[in-house]
Amino acid sequence: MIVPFEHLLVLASLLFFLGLMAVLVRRNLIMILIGVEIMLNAAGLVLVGASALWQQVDGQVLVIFLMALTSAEVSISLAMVVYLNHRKQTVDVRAFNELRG
Amino acid sequence: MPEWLLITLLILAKLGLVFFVLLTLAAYLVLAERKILGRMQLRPGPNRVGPFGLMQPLADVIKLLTKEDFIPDQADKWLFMLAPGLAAVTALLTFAVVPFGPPLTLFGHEVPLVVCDLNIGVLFFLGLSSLAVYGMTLGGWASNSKYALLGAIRGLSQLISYELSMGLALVPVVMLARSFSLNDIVMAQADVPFALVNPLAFLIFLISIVAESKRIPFDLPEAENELVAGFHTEYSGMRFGLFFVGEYINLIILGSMLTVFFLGGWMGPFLPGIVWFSIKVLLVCFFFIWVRGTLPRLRYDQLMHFGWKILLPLSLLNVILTGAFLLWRQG
Amino acid sequence: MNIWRDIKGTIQPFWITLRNMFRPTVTIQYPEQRAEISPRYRGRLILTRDPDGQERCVACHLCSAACPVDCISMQATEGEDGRRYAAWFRINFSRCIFCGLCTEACPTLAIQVTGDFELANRNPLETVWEKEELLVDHCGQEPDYNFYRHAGIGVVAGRGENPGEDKPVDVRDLMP
Amino acid sequence: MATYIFYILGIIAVVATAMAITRRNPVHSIIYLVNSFFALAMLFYLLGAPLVAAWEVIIYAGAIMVLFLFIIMMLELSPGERADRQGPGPLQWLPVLLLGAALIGCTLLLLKLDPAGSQNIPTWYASPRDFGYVLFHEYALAIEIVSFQLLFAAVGAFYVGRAGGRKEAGGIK
Repeated sequence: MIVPFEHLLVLASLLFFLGLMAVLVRRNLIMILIGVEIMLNAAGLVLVGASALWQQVDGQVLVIFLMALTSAEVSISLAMVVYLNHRKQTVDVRAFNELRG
Repeated sequence: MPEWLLITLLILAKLGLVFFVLLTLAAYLVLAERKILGRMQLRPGPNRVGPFGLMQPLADVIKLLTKEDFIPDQADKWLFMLAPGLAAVTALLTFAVVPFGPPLTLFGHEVPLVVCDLNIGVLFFLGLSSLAVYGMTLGGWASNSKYALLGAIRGLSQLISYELSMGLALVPVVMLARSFSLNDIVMAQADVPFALVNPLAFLIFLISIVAESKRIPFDLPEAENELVAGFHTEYSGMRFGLFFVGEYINLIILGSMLTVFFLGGWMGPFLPGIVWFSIKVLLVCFFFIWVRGTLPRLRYDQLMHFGWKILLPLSLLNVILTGAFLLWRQG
Repeated sequence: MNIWRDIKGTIQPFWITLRNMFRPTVTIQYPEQRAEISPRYRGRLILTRDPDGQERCVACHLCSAACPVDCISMQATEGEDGRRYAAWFRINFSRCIFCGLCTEACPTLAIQVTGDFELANRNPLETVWEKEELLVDHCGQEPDYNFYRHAGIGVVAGRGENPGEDKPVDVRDLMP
Repeated sequence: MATYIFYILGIIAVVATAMAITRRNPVHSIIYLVNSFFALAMLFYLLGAPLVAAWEVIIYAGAIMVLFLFIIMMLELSPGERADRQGPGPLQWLPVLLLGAALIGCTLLLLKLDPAGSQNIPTWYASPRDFGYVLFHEYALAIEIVSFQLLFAAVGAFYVGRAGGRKEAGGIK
């Protein structure tokens, strides 16, 4: 026995909301992406905890898929950040407030 | 004596032994490198301090310790101070999973000659070698100097590029040994070392670890004639010394990894296991120095081209071939 | 095949470096062993003397003009007997490149090179050598040459008394 | 023992993440975040997932965060000149903090309703062999899909990088 599952869920939700706050409040594109990473990690924590709770490996398998998807997402989005920085010489989201690039 | 105390003491003893041997070996590897490089260039190398220059490492350490610890004005102070330690610690930690001998019997206990036999030892090694990037990168960035930054960016992209082929070269090894534990991998090579079973993986891993150790011909991060000293341009005194020691410890670690994964670890006839292991590691270290004395530095685009367009596809192909071979052998 | 050439070019140097490792070193252990320098070696500069023990230098500034790095400086003055000499003479050996152009420029063969090359010093100011340190008590490489015996100036001997020199012409003699 | 380690690691993770999202300098926040990922990796190990723990370190700390660091360094946000110099002030933080508190409160209420929440997590360990068996037998199709997605991502990243690089000579490789 380690801890009640509740406590793990509380920890994961704390991390998730910290990531959400980073996405909402920060204006730096890179920091927003970091917030997304934090949220994904919190989801992974829940999956691993559930996998331990029911003693099934499936949760861990999902975390591996999560990581693969995250690395794909990050490579694309960071390439986009570089592209946007080339256009406007800034990574502040307020500079990208129009649909025409 | 209670059981747990004995085990703790044994682990501490092994830790101390590994730490002491690694640091001494790193110091003398510097001397050996200068000596061997000197002989290759028809000069004797350092021979002033002590007989045959054997006290040279001590003199170097005293010099580094007494030098001024200089921090640039606009530098990011904390990261600047943190980075060399990070570089040295990540290098030292990796040795925790390296088995350097067959299990010994002490006080009626079977003591495995490895600090910690993790069942995911290969992944531990890969994880720490991917963390080794941080010491270099943060040091280069925090210096706030253009040469250091350029060296750090170069080193970063070089290390993450060659880590891929290094990891993929280890996949056939894991497939052949059917385990992530380094001890099991050594045990699986009792008959034939994997270097003979899978020479392509051996070659790829060898080239990748030369690139990982940031040494000639892949020493782009600290290319002296382009970038002054690369990422550690602004470092002096013992902080520079930590980078330096970390680099040589890293060399020993990579050498012992090559030994464990491909050269049969401590397996060998007649001599005790530790002796075989040391001989193999020192031979690999000599090979590193030999490479440094022989090959010129690559250009940066050649480095990236080689890593991504030759080494990576080759290692992927090797994984597929090994898998097919194993399936065919099973029938 | 290009790739075979590349592989051969990568492997072959290993053999060469390994072979070199077992050849004898060419290093000279300097303070204990001395390098045998060539007799025509151009090392530290000296100011030599005449066979009769007088200074050769006439402070003509030709050496200082010839010097590519401007490391020679001097102040000319003249003695009672009409003999020119340098009041002070200074060579900055931390700038000197040991090219030997000053010795070629010297009309009196006063400034000459020696085989000495041990000029290293902890204090940079001590690499500036004054006349007293530069001046030696011998004639250097030209033991017989005495400038004033060929110059036609009555310093060493009266005018016209040097070997191979005609008596001075009395211009009034030729008056019709 | 494991219980205490869980709480310590949890506190480390939350504090490090909180520090990470409040730093002005992106490099500092990345360092804190790597710290938080280490704590998470150890939590994974504690929960019987050694492989996931190793991959957390290798992929998140070793690759993704390094990629972030690389981009920050390539965009020349050196210690002297920072990207958002002023950073969000307390006025920007306040509504977000209130929102976060409300969301956490809702989560806690929901957890109270769920009977599964009060179950204890047993000490359990998934060996790499079991893990690999399930991964390559039951999720073989998913692996194919994910590998295709990685391929698309590689092509996409290459395309975006090339289009961005065309403006300047040389560009990003």
